[in-house]
Amino acid sequence: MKKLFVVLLMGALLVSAQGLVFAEAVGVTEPITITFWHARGSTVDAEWLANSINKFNATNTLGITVEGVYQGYFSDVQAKTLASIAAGDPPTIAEISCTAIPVLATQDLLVDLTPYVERDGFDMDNIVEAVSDYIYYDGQIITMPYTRGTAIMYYNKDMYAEVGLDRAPTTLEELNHYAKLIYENSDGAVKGIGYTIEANYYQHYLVQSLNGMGILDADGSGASCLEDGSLLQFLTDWFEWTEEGWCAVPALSSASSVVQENFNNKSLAAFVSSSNRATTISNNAKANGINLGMAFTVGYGGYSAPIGGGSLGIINRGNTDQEIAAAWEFMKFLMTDEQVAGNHVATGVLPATYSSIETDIIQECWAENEGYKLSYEQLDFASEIRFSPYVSEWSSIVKSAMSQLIQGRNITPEEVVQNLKDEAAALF
Amino acid sequence: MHSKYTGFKLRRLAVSGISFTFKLFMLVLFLFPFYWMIVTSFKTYGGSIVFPPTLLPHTFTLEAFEQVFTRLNLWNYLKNSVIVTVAVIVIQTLIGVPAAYAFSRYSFKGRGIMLALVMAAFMVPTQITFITVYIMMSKLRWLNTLLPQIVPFGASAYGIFLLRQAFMQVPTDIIEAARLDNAGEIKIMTRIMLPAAKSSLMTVTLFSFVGSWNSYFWPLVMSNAEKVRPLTLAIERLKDQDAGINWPVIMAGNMIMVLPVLLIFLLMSNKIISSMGYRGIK
Amino acid sequence: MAKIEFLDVHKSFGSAKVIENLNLTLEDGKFNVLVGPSGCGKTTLLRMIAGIGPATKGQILLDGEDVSNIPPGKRGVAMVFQSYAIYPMMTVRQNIEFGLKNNRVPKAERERRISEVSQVVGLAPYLGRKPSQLSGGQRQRVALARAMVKEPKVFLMDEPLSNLDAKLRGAMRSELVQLHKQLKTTFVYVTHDQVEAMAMGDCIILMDQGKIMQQSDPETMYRDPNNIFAAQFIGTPPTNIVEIGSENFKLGFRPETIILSANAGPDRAFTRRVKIMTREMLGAETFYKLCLEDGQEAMARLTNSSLAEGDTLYLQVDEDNLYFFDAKGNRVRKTGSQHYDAMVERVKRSHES
Amino acid sequence: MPYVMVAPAMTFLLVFTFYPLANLVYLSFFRYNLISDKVFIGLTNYRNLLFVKKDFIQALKNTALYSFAVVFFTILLAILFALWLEKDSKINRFLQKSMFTPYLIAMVSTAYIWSWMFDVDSGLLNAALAFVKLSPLRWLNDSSLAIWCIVIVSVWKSLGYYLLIVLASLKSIPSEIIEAAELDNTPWLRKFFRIILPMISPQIFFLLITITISSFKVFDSVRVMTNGGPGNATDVLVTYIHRYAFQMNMRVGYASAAGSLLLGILMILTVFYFRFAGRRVHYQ
Repeated sequence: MKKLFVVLLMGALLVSAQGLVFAEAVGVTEPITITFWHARGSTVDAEWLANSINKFNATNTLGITVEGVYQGYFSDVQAKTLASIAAGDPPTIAEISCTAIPVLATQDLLVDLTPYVERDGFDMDNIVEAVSDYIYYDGQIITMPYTRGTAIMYYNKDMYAEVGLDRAPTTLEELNHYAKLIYENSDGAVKGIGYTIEANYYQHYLVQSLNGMGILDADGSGASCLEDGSLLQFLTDWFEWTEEGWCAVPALSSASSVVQENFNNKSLAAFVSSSNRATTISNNAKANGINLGMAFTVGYGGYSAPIGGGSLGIINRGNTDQEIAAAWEFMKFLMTDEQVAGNHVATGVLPATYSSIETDIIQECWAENEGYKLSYEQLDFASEIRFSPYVSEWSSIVKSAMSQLIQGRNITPEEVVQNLKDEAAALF
Repeated sequence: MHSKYTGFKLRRLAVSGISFTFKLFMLVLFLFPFYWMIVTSFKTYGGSIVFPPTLLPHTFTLEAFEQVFTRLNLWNYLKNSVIVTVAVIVIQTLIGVPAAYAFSRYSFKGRGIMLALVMAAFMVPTQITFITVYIMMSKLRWLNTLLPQIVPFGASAYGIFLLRQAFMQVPTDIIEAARLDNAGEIKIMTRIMLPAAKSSLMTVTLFSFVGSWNSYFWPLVMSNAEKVRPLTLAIERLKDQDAGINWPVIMAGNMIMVLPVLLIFLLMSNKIISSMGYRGIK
Repeated sequence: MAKIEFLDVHKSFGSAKVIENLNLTLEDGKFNVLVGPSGCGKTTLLRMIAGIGPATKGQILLDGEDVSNIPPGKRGVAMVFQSYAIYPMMTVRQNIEFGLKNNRVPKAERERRISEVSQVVGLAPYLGRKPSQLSGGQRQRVALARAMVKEPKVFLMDEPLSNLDAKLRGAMRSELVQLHKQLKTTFVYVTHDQVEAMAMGDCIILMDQGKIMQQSDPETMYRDPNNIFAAQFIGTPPTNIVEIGSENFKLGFRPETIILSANAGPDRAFTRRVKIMTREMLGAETFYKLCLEDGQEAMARLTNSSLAEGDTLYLQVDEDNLYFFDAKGNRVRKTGSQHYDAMVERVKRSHES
Repeated sequence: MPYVMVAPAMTFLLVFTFYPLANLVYLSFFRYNLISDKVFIGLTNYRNLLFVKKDFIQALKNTALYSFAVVFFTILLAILFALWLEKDSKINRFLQKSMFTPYLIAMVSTAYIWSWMFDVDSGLLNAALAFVKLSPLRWLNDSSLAIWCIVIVSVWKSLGYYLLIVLASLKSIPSEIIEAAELDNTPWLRKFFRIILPMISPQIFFLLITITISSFKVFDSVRVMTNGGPGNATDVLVTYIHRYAFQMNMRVGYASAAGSLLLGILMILTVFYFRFAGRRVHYQ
């Protein structure tokens, strides 16, 4: 099925003829300014990125100046980028989420980096395999991993120890059992576990541990989780957990920060969040005197984890060869060991190259803080949502449906699944 | 008969007492949120999430304001808000006044249709037209400039309509007297019509001001770069996605945005209130 | 049927005192006319009776009962407003019926009264119309009918004819007088028009600056004014007031009592040489503006139209037609004043000197 | 001469209001995402909106509920407050000013302030509930309460302005009419329904139209306070159109169809008002 899909897409591209233009790698010949749109808004992220950009601007010998523009969440970057491409005035390079890459790639909006990779002898094999899925499309190299992350379980070690678990849970069943205990022991003051709603991320891996696929099929053009009962089971369970009280109902806006707030004021014992927030979360935990544990995320019957986050892509429309070449230089800079390792240590995003892992920066960090190492190790069994042009819209629909059930609480899981079936029929 | 009405005054007294208490309650209801914004902005983050909340900051701090200024290039947003607002007011006046004058004082072919168009435009929300205006702006490559926030508002249907009403109230005799005194059209407009329509003009200006300064939806859609975004979009930037919502910082940002409007209102409240009321009568 | 009494009534709007310490009795069943220049407080008095502009201090008695704390709708008064104040959204019938409904008058009774009243004022064919479809005179009748139908103890009217054209006004005037004769209730009628007041009132209350200047029947008001204000307010042209040398009193005489002749008759009380300044021929009568030798002016109203501008003649007035006023403007009458004869003497001599 | 004077205004209106409107309707028949080529698909977008997808109907229902509630409560309260504050006194003037203040403030600011007060964990309203020993509410997180929270904020923000308009219209009633009613011994309620309300009906009618139209345009408060959630419990037409036009792969054609439907609704409402409500309005 997947192959057929790719063939169809290729056909479409051939017909449109734009896919036939192969860019040649050029060199930057004169001073140039390029814009970089990103979603790195949190304090540590912004600080690290500002350092990166300043360093690149100061050290590159080609006269390239990068101007970083924070555009909000990943969804905002996606929307603004698409809109600006249509407007003919896009950024040169952007941090694009995994859900957005297929949307841009299938419309042939990303520069094929192959000529540059070949020209500069960039070692593609150095890229960590687990985060290389979204690099290739249709035989081209379209992105470089930048802020890839996986979901991690953050938990309050002391609280779990109090109810008799002196290690992290290894299955969902175990996690739930202890979460319940914590809740009951505190007379309902402390919730055992909390999730935010990230349909293509945390919830995806929970469904995946049931049906091996998650919320979207392997070929990216269907959602059999609706039919095989896995989504219904997960939704019923989740609703039940929140009903019983030990699983926190996510807040409507800024859910992720509310979850952390609750964790920090000790009314929540554990939550699942991106490894990309590891630094922020560790700092806050330390400040609040919390014995923070980081652990593999668990699904039904064992470990299960998603991969997500963002990659760097260069926009091919509305940019000159010079701008594209300059963006490639910047991209290459961000892929240097020092930058990759620094990015990982400073913020928690996954290290994307094997060589960066060998650096002292990372090795020292890992020796001190096993949580960062653990996020990398989790990649062994983590998986990404399928590369599909539907992923963006579908996950938005699923997210809204989950919100209706878990936050709105005025609908049954069966109704949610039925509604999703209708939506799926309209979408796929 | 007599005793029947002795309660008349007593009852009135009781009613006015209850009425007064309720008025105080309403004052709190409408002013307290502003107070809350101000107080929160002077609290520390820790002080802001204490439950139950305190009516005064435990420790009075300007930390939140410092954060606003370090995290945002506030002058950029402020500058954009000011430029857009001033430009919109000026252009709307320059375009609206002659149109309203022509509609009120001349009869010409197509006047009826044009007036109907103005009325229709008054009913059409920008929240519908934004998609296609966006496409237009993108084709003009204006999205990295302030123009999309200014130019589409060049003509205010509402302003034209209101000014026309005001101009029509000016007695024809005065205009004819001015013509006999050999005054040109421009002189009639600026020396007779505008002073006569001062109250309406003020209302229109105030609405333009409030509309542009407070506009959120339009710049959200029509800006692609930070350098063209107004204050209304700045507050969003004060939310840290990853850490908790720092309400003092958000309220501090909010205060900076609200303050100019509140100041203008405090200085001119009587005029503003009476010109608003005037609008209602028409 | 009601007698209306004002006892020590004060009224102020903010800091402006409009009426101070006013005492007044309006007799039962009379057509009372409150007349005076605008701002004299006549409408204020009317609104006090109605209860829609209560007195600041003092009592108002209706048939001896203090009504100060009785709401307007329960005083048994009806009012016709200058602007008519008919309800624009109601038909003529609804307008007339509204007050009756509020007072819970049974339906049959309402029907009877409405048809009766609409017959009287001639509105029967228009009962279904909206006020906007009526002429000014018809609206006025609606206002009247609305007041009449309530069968009030007191009828209050605030310049009800001022918005009508001259011809209609004349007709309505006599209709109102007739109406009063039929109803025999107390009417209180406010006007600034002295002609209207004279033509309609049984009892005229002349006011100025919140004070009652004179209260009397029209005849007395005209023939026997209490003060310069009354003498000058009533009558057209107003009473002439002249000063006599350096005397501390003033002399008044109505323009129609003037005798103009080439030779001064010997036995007239007041004689002056005058020159005709202007002449206004009005048909039956002619107004002459006269200039006395000492520069004072007087108006004469004569049937003789043969005199011409520039003529120099003798102005004479009989003693009976002279009014004497003291320095404050109050009338000095023959009875009750020992100075009267001396004043007449001084006037007679003033010409010879 | 008059043509020269109206030409700039008419040009602006044609270019930025009427051409975009026509274009909007045109685009609604296409599959188009700004980048791709336009593909004519007839009424498919409309079919998807109305019969296939459930979210548009939900957004429509939310908008209708919101608009109805805002129109009803704003007008009701504006009239009640106007009657109550009609007398010209210092405290009344001050109260009018205070109530008007929120109208001048950006909806974004207002929404942030109220979000903060609605905050479940450390918000003022839950603190107040706790103070009177009531259990806290989930406010914006509660799917049945959230839309009412947004209604409250909207009414709170604009009540003062509409109050001023109603006050002015009350003052334009000739005082004699009210006095005549008093002399007619009219009970309070009847005086209001038979005299005052008909007299101010043109202004109320005007408010009805403007508030309805502005309610259908609601966006800022929803975006800041709930972003349409929980689920799509507070999703309204404009957030819906915005989402499809600028997220969701920029489905401009689809969003245009939604916009065209919104336009249609506004037109029908306006005509309805003028036809039916207009008949009952008293014009002097």
